[in-house]
Amino acid sequence: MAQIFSRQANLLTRLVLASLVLGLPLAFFIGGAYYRSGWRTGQDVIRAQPVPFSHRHHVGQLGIDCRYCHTSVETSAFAGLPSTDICMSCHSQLWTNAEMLAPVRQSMAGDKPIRWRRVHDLPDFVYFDHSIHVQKGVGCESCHGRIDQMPLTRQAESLLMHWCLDCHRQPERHLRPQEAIFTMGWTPPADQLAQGRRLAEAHRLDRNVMVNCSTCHR
Amino acid sequence: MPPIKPADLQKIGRQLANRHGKEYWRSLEALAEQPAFGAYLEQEFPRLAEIWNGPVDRRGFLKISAAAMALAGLAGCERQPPEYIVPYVRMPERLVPGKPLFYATTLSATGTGVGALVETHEGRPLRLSGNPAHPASLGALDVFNQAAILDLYDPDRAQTPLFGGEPAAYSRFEAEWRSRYTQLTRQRGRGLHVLTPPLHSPSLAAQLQALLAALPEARWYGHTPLERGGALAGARQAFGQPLEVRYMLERAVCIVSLEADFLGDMPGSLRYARDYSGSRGVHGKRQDSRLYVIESQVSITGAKADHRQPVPPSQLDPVARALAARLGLPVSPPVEQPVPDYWLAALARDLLTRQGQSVVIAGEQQTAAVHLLAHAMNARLGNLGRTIEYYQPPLPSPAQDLAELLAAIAAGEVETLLILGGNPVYDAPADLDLATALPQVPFAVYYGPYANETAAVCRWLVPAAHPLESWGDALAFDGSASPAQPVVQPIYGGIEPLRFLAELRGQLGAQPRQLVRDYWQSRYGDADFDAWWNGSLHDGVFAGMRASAVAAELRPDWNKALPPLPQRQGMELRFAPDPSLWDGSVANNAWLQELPRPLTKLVWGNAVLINPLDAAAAGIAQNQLVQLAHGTWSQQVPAQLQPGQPRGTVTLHLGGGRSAAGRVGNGIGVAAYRLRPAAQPWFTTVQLQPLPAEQQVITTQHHHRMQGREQQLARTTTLQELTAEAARAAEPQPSSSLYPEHRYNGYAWGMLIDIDACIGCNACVIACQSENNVPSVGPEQVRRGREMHWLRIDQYYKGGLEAPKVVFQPVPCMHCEKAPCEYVCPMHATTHSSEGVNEMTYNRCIGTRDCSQNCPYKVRRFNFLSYTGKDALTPAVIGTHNPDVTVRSRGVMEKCSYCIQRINRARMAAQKENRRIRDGEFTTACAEACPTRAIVFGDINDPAAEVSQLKSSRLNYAMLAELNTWPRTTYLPGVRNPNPEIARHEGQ
Amino acid sequence: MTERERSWGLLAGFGSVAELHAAIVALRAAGYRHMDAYTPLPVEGLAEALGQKRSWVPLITLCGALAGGIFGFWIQWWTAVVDFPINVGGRPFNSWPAFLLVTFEMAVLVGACTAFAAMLALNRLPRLHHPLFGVGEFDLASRNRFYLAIEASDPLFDPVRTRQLLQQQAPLSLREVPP
Amino acid sequence: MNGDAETDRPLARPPLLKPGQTYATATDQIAAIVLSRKTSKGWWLCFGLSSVLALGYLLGAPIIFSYGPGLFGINIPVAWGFPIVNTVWWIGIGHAGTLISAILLLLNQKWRNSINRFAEAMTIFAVIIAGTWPILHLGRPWFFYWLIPYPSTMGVWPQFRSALVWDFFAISTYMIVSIIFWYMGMVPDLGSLRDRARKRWQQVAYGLLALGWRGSVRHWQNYESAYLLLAGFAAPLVVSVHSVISLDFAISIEVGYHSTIFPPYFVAGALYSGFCMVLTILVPMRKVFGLEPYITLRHLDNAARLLLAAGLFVAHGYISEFFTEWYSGSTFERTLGWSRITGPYAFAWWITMFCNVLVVQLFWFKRVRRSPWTLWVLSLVINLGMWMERYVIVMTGPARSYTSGRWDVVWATLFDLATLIGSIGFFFMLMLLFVRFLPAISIFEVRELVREQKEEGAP
Repeated sequence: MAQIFSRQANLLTRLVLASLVLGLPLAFFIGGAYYRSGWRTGQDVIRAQPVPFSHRHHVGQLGIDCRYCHTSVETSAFAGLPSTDICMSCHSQLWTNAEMLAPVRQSMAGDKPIRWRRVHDLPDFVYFDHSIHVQKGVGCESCHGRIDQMPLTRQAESLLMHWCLDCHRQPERHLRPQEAIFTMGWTPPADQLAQGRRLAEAHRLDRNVMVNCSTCHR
Repeated sequence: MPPIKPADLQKIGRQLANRHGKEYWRSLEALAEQPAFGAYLEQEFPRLAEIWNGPVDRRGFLKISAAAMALAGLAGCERQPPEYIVPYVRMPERLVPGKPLFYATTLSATGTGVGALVETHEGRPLRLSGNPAHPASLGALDVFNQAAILDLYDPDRAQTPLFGGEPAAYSRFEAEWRSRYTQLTRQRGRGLHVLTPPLHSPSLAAQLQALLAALPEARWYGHTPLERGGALAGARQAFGQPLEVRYMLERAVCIVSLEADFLGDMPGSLRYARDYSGSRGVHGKRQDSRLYVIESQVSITGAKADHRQPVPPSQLDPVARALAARLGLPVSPPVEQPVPDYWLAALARDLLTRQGQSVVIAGEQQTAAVHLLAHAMNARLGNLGRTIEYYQPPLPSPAQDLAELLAAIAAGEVETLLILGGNPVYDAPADLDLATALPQVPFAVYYGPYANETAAVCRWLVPAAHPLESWGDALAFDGSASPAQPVVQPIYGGIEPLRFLAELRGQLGAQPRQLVRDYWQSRYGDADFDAWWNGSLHDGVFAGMRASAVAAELRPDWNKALPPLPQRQGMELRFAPDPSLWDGSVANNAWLQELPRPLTKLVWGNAVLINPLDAAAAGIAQNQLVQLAHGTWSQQVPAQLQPGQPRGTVTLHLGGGRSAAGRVGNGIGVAAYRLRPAAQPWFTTVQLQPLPAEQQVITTQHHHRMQGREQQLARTTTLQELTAEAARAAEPQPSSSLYPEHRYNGYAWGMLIDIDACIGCNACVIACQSENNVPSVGPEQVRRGREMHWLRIDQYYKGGLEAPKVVFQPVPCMHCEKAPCEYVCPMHATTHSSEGVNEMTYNRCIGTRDCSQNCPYKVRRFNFLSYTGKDALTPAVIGTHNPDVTVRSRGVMEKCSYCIQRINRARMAAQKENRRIRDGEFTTACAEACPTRAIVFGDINDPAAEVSQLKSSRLNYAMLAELNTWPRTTYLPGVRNPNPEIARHEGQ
Repeated sequence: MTERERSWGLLAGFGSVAELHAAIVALRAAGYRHMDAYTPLPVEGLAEALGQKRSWVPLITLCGALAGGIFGFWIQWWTAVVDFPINVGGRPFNSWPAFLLVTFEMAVLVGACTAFAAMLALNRLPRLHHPLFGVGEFDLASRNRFYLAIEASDPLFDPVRTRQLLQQQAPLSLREVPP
Repeated sequence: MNGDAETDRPLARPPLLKPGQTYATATDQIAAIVLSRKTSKGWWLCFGLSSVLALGYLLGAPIIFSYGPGLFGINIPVAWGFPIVNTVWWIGIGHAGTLISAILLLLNQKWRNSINRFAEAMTIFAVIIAGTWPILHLGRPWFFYWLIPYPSTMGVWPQFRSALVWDFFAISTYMIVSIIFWYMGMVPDLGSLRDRARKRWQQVAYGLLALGWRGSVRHWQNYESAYLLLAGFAAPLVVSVHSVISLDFAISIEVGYHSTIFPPYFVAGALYSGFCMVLTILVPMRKVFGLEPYITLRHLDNAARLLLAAGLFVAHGYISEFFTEWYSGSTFERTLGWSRITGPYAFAWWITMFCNVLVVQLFWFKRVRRSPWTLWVLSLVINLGMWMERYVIVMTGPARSYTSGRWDVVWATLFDLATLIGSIGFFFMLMLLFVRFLPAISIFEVRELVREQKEEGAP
C-alpha cells in the first residue's frame, strides 16, 4: 500500500489541533468582551436627536440645575423630560429664531410633542426609580457621568445588571452627601468609605433588600 | 393592496435579507400584518390551518416557516428596539409622570351605584377599586364594576353612529332628529315612545322628565331582564305604598333568607356582605349569629348558610306561609311543603327568641306574596326600624312595560322610538318578539355602548360613552347619591348620556358637567354649593343626600292580598343572573367570561344545572346535551351535575348566547331568555330531553372532595366545638428544620385568609387579574387546564349531594419560607427575598416548570403559549396593563407576588421619610377588594399589625403544614353555628 | 550518513506472536534499541520485551480528574457562597451535599478527556503520514501479520548487518522502509 | 436460520464465535460490510422507513420551538408530560451500551467484544436524542445555555441545588465520555479499514479518522491503559446518570415523586430497557449483515439473562414502591396508589405490569432465550412497558397531588405522538447509517477472541 497522505499532512493536522485548542477559549473571550462593549450596551453611543441639545452648554456653562428640566426626578420613578413649554420659558426670549430650535417652536405652535430618542434604555422588566436613588445619596453623576461635559448626550455607563449590582452591594463607595447629589465633578473625600458607611447608616439602607431580585424585577 | 405574487415575496426576501435576529423577526411580523400577504399564505398553504387544534394565524404560520430562523434569531441576544420619550407640550398640573393619580367616581354596572376609585397613570385609567367613603362599597368592589375597566378599551364598542348599519356622522343624526323633533313638538309628542332600563341617575331622570314634560303625549316604557316587580308589589300590598327596603345586617343575629342572595346578586351585596360578616364577628371573634337560607338554586349566600333548605322555586311561597303561620301570623299553613317540620319549628323558635334582632329577607326575584309574607314576619318579629327600614323609591319609574310597547307597535302608533340603553332584543322574554317588531318602527333610535342585537334592528345607533368617560351621578342600594366624573375623553367617540338627552330636547352643545352641577345645585341650594360640590367630587359621595327612612305600618288586612297557593307540576326551570355575566350585557368582557362562577366553577359558557340524583334518574350525564323545552320554545344546553341543586329543579343562568356582543362574547353559552315567559320571569316548568350528543362544559375545578384531607386543606368547625375546645392551646406552627435559620430582620410580609369570612364572591380574583396583568387565555386553553389566575378559590363539598356544606378557600401563593419551588429551579429564577417574599424573576425563567411540579399547592401558572401582547385574547387588556408589573411572555412561569410592586412603592415612600411602613398603609389588591375583609396582609414582624394579631389566634393554621414548607400565608377555619335542635335531628 | 538518508529502517513481518517475540529478544540481545513492533491486536509481553517503560496515561488522567473535581466544587461553592449568595428555599448558601454530584461529573468529564488526550499525545498521534505507510504490505499489520521495525536512527543500524540479523529470524517478509 | 442448529443441543454452551474464524477472515468479513459489500435492499428499506418517521421529530421540534411547549399535552398541575417521559426512556436505553462496553470489560467478560461497538453507538444516539427533549420542553429553549456556569453580564449563576442542573452536567458528561470511549475504541479498526480500503475517498476518510494509527506496541500500551481508564470512568457514570435523573423526581416533595428507592429502581429500569433495545437491534442486524458468526446465540442468551435479572429487580421496585405507599399510612400516598390502579391513568399502570413483570418471566426458559425472533418480539413488548412505566411515574403524581381541588389530567396531543415516534425513527436512521459506514463490530477485539480460541490465522 502507498502513502495516503503527504508529509505536509502531519504539519497541517498539528496546526488544526493547535488552532482548535487555542481558538475556542479565544472565541469565548472575544464574545464576552463584545457583550460588555458599547456595541451591545450602547455605552458612549451618541444618538441623533430632533434637537441637538447640549448639556455642556446648559449645565456646564449656564449652570442650570438638573431639576429645572427633569422636574420629577425627586418624586417619581421617571426623572421626566422637559415639556416643550419649559424649553420655551427661556427660548421665547433667547435664540428666538435659531434654526436649531425650529422643532421646539413647531412643537409649541402645533401642539405636537417632540420625539426624543431614548439614550438610557433599560429593559422593560427592569424597574428603576430615580426618586429613591436621588434621595438616598446617589448622585446624577454616578450613573450619567459628567453630563456637564457632554455636547451631545450619551450613555456614560454600561447599565449592565452587573454594573448595577456593584453599587447595590457596596453603596458606600458611591454615596455622597445630599447637597452634592446634583453637582457635577464632585470629588469624593479621602475617607469616602467611612463617610459612605455613615450615609448608608443615616439613610437606613437595608443591604439585603438592595440585592433582592424583586427590588428591580417584578 | 393587491394580492402578493411570488415575485413580491422574493422582493420581500431581499428586503429582509440584511436584517438579523430579533429585528428580522419583527419585520416578518410587520409583513404578516399586511392582509394580502396573509391571504397569499393561506391560499398557498391551506393545510397549515390544521397544524394544531386552535387556528394558526398568519403570524403563526410565519413562526413555523421561520422556526429555523427563530433558533438563531431569538437566541437570547436580541437587541432592544429603539425607544422614544415623548414629553408633554404643556405639562398638566398635578400630574407627575410615573406616579398614579386616583379619582373618585360612581359606577353602576349592576344597576345601582357603587363608589369606585379610578387609578390613572399619565392620564390613562387602568384600574378600578372600591371607594372606602362610599356606603355601598366601603372600599370593596364587585367583579362587574372592577371588570368595567376592560370595556373602556374594548375595540368592539360602538365607535361611530350607524344609520341602517352604515357609519354616519353624528351631525347627520342631529339634523334628522331636529326636523323630527319640531314635528313632534307640533303634535305634543304623540307618536314618540321611549324605552329605558330602570333609572339610577337622578340628573338623568330629571333630563328624561324634562323631555317627557316638553312632549306630554310621549309614552315611557321600562324594561329590565332583572325583573323585580315582586318586591315593590309586595311592599304595596303590605304597606299600601311601594317602598324600597334597607337591611341593617350588622344588627341582625338571626337572618332568614327566602332566596335572598344578599351576598351575591342583590343590590348592595358588597355592603351587606361586610355587615353580615361583621354581625358574625369575623376572624375567629365569634358572636352567636346564625343564617338560614331557603333557596331554589345554588348561591354563595346558601353556601355560607348555617342551615340551608333547597326547594323548588314554586315552593318558596308555601314554605314562607308555613313559617309565617308558625310565627303566629294569620296565614293558613299549606297542606304540604318541602321543608321538614322540625326544621321550621326550630327556625321559628330561634326567630321568636331574638325578636328585634332578627330579619327575614325576601329575594329580589321572589313573587309579591313572598315579599308580603317577609314584611309581615319582620313586623311580627318587631324588626321594623331595628334591622330593616324603608324609604320611598327616589326616582320615577315608567308606567308601562315592554308588552304594552309591542302592542303599540302592532297598532302602528309608534312613529318614533327611543331605546335608551339596555338590549331588549336580546334579553326580552321569549314571548315578546322585538326582533320582528322593531323594524316596523319608522324611526327607531338605539342609544347604547355596543352595536348589539337591538342596534341591529334600529334605524339609528348612537354610541354611548363609557361611565368612565361621562359625567353623571347614581343612587346606591340605600338611596344615597354620589357623583360620577369622567377620567378620559371618550376613547371611541361615544356620546355622554346627559348630553344626548339634553340634545334630544334640542339643547345642542349642552355641557354634561354643567347639567349635573345645576341639578345638584337645585337639590342642595346655593349656599356654599361650590365647596360642597368640590368636596363631593373629591370624596365620591354627595354628603347628606340619602333617601330618608319612612315609618311603615303593616296594613291590618294584609293577608287578604295573599293569592291562592300555586300548584307545583313537574320539573321546574329557575332563571338566575349569571354570577359572572350578570344579564349578558358584559358578555364581551374576557375577564368575566373566564371568571370561574362560584359553586359551578363554569367559565366560557353556561350550562343547565341539575342535581346529580335527578340527573341519574333522567339518565343525564355530565356534559351531555339536554333539550330544554317549555311549550313551543326549546334550547339545547350541556348538563352540569351540581351538588346542592334543589331536586326537581334545574337552573339556567342568563347572559349566554349573545350573537352581537363582540369578538369575545359572541356565541358563548346559550340564551336562557329564549325560554323565558314574560308572565313568569324567574321560574317556569320545563321538559328535559337528554340528547345523544356531548358538549364539554368548561370548568376550572374538577374535584370537590377533600379526600380525608380536611385538616390539611380547608378546615371547618362549629361554634359549639370552638367553645368546647376553648381550653386547647394553639397548634404549634412548624419551626424545626435541618437547615440553619435565615433571619428576616426587616419587614416580614405575611397574609392571613379567613375561610369563615370568605364568601367566594371572586372580587379578589378579578382585583388580582387587573392589578397584575394576568392574561385571559380563552376557552380552549382553560379546557386544557391552563387558566392563569394567580389567586384561585378552591371549593369543597362536605355531606351528601342533596344539600352539601360548601367551603370556599382562596389559594394564592403561600410564600413558603422553605419553598419547595425554589430549590428545584436551575436558574435562580424563583428565589427568596430578605423579607420572606417568594420572588419570581420572569426574565430569568426558562420554563422548566419544575417549580410548579414541586409546589404542593399548585399555585403557579405557566405561559404555555404566548398569551399576551399581540397574541392576547383581546387588545383591550393592553390598555389596562399596570406599568409597574412586567407583562409575561411565552414560556415563563408566574404566580402571586404579594403585589410586590405595592410593597416596593410603600417601602420607597417610607424610606424617603426615613420611617418604617405603617400597618395598613398599603395592602394587596385581593385584600383591598374583599368585601368581608377575609384577606389581611401585613408585616408579621410587627406584633401590633393586624395580620400578626390574627395569626396569633389559636385557630390559625398553615395549609399542608406537615410538609414543613413554613407558609407565610395561613388560614383561619370556617366556623358554622348550627341550631342545636336541627343539629340533633340531622345527627340522627 | 548517506545510508540513513536512503532508508528509515527495516521492516520484518512474522506470522505469529511467538516468532515476533523471538525476533525481538534476539535483536535486543544484539544491542538494538531503536525498534518497535506492530501488531493487529494488543499482545501482552511485547512491551516488556522491547523494554518500554509503563504508560504515563494513568498518572496524567488522575491529575486531570482531580483538577476537574476541584474546579467543579469550587465553581459551585464560590458562586453560591461568595459571589452572589441568594436565599433559595431557606437552604444554606453552602449546600455542599447538593454540590457533590456536579463535582463528581466534572471529575469524570475532565478525567476522560485527559485520558484520551494523553493517549494521543504519548502516541504522537495524529500522524497521518509515516514512512511505514510507504511499505506496500504494511496494511497486513492491521490484519494478521506481526511486524518488527528496526529504525535507521539506531546507532548499531547497518543496512547489511541488520538485514542479515533479521534474516536469521526467518521472517515471512523483510522490507526496506523508504524515508 | 444460521444458528438454530445449536438449539438442538440445549445443554451445550454455544461458542462465542462460529468455529473456523481466523484473524484474516474476521478482519476481511467485517471490513467488507463497510467497504466493499453492496448496500442491501433491506438496508435501504429500513433506512427509508425510519427517515420518514424521523420527519415527525425533525419537523415537529422547530414548530414546538417557535410556538411553545403549549403544543404538548401538559397543564397545571401536570406540567411535565411526554418530553420528560421520553428523556427518561431514551437515557435508560442508552445505559445498556455503556454497561456492556465498560462494566463487562472491567469484569473481563469476553462475550461483550463482538457486541460492544454497536451497543456504544446505540448509547450515543439514544443519549443525544434524550438530551434534546429537556431542551425542547423548555418554555424558552433558546436560553438553555444559562445552565452553563459562565461569567454572564447578569452576574447570576446556575442554581446548583437544582436536580435539573445536575441533569445537565450528568447528561452532557455522559454524552461526551461515551463519544470519546466509542471513538477511541474504533481508532484501531478505522486503521484496519484504512488499510483495507481501495477507493480513494474511503482511504482518505478512514485515514483521517484513524489518526495515523499504526498498531505499534507503544500505541497499544498507552491505548489499552487509556481504554481501561475510560471504562473505569464510564462504569460509575452508568450508575450515576440515571440516579441523577431519578433525583429530578426523588428530591421533590410531590406525591409519587418523593421516593427514596428511585435511584436504584431507575438504574435497574434503565438497564432493563437498554438490553431490550440491544436485542431489538441485534436480532435483525445479525441477520441483515450476516453477522451470525460473531453474534451467536450465546450473546443473545447472555443478554436475555441480564434482561431477566433487571426485570426481576424492576418488579421488586414496583412492589416495594406500592408497599411503601400503603405502609406510609399517608392519605396522599394511598390515594395516589389507588388512583394508579383504578384512576384515569390506570391503563398505563396495567400495561406496565403486564409487559415488565409478567412477560419477562418467559425468559426463565432456555428455548425462549435461544430463539432470536421470540426474543425480538418480547423485547419490543418490554420497550413499550418501560415507556409506560415512565409515563405512570411522571403523570400520576401531579394529577393526584396534595390539593385535591387542583386534580386534573392531560392527554397526549398530536405533537406528543409525532415527536415521540419521530425520535424513534431518527434513532434507527442514525443506527443504520452507523452500521453502514463504521465497523459495527470491534475488529481487533474479535481478533482477540480468535486468539482466545487458539486458532491462529495462516499467512
